[in-house]
Amino acid sequence: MAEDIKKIMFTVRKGPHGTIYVYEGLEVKLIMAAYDADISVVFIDDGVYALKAGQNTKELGIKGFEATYGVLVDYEISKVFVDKKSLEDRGLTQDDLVVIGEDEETEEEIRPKVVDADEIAAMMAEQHNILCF
Amino acid sequence: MAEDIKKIMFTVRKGPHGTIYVYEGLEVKLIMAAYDADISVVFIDDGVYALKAGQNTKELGIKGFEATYGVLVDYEISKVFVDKKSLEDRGLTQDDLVVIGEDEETEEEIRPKVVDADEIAAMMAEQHNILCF
Amino acid sequence: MKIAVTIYEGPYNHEASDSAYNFIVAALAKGHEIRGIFFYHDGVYNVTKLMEPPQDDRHIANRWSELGAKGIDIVVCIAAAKRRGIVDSVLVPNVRISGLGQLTMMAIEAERMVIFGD
Amino acid sequence: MKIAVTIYEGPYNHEASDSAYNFIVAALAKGHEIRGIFFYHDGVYNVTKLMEPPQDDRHIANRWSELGAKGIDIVVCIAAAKRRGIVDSVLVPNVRISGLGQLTMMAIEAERMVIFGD
Amino acid sequence: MLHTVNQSPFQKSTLESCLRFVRKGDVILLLEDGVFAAQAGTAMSSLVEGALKSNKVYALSADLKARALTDVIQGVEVTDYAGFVDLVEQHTTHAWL
Amino acid sequence: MLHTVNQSPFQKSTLESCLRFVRKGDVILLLEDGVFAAQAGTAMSSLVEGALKSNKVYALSADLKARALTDVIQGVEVTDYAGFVDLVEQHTTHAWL
Repeated sequence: MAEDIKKIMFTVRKGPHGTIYVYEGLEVKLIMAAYDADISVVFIDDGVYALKAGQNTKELGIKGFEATYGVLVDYEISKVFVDKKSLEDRGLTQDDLVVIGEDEETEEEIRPKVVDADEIAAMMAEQHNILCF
Repeated sequence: MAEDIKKIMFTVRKGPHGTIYVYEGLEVKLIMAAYDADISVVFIDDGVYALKAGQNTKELGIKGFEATYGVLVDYEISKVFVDKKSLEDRGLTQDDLVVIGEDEETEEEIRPKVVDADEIAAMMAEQHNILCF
Repeated sequence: MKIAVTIYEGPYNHEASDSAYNFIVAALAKGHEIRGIFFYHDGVYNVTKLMEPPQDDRHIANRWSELGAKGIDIVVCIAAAKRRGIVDSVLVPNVRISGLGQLTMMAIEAERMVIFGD
Repeated sequence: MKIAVTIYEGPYNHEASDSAYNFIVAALAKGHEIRGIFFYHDGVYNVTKLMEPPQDDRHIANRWSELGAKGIDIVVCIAAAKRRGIVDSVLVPNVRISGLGQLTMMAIEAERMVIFGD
Repeated sequence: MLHTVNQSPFQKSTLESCLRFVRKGDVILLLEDGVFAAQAGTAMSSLVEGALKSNKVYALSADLKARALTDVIQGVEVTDYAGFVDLVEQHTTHAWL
Repeated sequence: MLHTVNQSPFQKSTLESCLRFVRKGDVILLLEDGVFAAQAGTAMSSLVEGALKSNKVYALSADLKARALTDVIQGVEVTDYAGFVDLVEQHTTHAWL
């Protein structure tokens, strides 16, 4: 990757469906992935619920978007992180989260990577700009 | 007051200025006061900040509305209550709050009345309808 | 039972509008009377005919208009609407702009008032 | 320094719009370049010419339009705008509707991106 | 009284506030992001578990499903919009927005 | 990093979340309802008092005045929009919305 490629991070802190921020924010990530930028996405607080597998919005009568998370890696968004404490506070583990793609070589399923606050803060410090959704 | 006069309560739980809910909610109270209804207003949580005396929105560049609270009694809205714990949590006392009018006979200043959660819950239970702003 | 519904948030951005709609449909199915639907604060954005959601998504303004066609009184607060740019010329049919007195009458006359917001 | 500003909430209802405006005025006064202003989510409601606030209140859409007249690129997200009923015919002058690619370019090209919302 | 709570207990103090004003016989309905409070085994489960000692707590099924919440705290009654309407019929409502 | 916090610490957990991710040298700007966290002698003052041990904390004057908050925690620097711009110039920003 060239030296001048900019690092852009997205932070997702709101839950899905209660508001549209997560859904419209996902659209931004997909668009930005088509540009020359080094993208990472970090899920914090209720944002981790956006990644919970098994969402069904039929009875609610609105569009779901869980399936889109399943192709993040296909969109070349593979730096996807989840805050460890946010997950634990919600009684969730990595296994509860959606698969975001598969490894090209091993064909193994890829799930968001669980990291702690210090690691996230260190990544934040390296960014050119950070967008919250 | 006639038997069939309906009791309507307003609860104010949001802070002023960060959002418009408190300001537009005040407009509803003033309008409703002109109708045949037995109105009470209860300030809970950050809602108590709406009553803090000395607000100055000039530097922010938006309209203030503290002065309107000063004439609530003139609008015949005299049942104005503040949740005790909400006030205490914010380091405030009744003296920090705006004057909402004066007693017709004694000409004494009237401030919102401080009550506890049980008293508010008891009042809530008597209402015909409750509107939150 | 006479039920009034008030909505404080705009369409799509907040779930309030969907919750209210689903609630009203269920109330009508049970034979309740909807005394009125009142849009306040950002809720006034619910009824603009200019909205054009993706084809596979719900059309929130049309849903309200359809409820209005059934005879339910749907009122948009004039003060809140003016400040936000919702005017008569952009309203879907079967919805009207009026004052806060309408909300007052709903609060007094309806046996229940249910508020959806955020 | 090149600064981009993004706004997520509608006018009047949330302070975001006022905070952003005051920030931009201060940044211009200090000689910074505003690379662009991007309206997303309910932020798209900021630029409708149909809004008519009380006479003693600020006119938020006109304020944005005046900044646009100074040459600042003011962009409204097309997807967010369509769903909410903000179309070309209701825009104040000096503002344009475009895609999320514009937000991307701002995030990459501006040295700073400041986001206002709720 | 029917108290409706539509905010996440992890991000907002709404449910905690509501619980200070709940009386005997009152019921609580969790909807929208409020249903996160109905999930068992979280850092916030104790709020609803405490409320259940004295009051009925309901959670809206459409919102639970949308959020893939299947492990609901024992004692919480899952209801649908029709059930929501019945609660409104039985009680005056206060929305904790 | 500049962390902007615009939510009340009494109603939202935003500031608490933010503080978990603040590093040495980072600064925090309280604005809008976030300035309620800057008030001395409240049930939430300890959040900012704790942050001040390792980081600079600013509060926006326009928002303090609008809310009649005059008793600001010692150590919190009151700044105006021009000062906000300077902070942005000095740091990459993350908004805790």
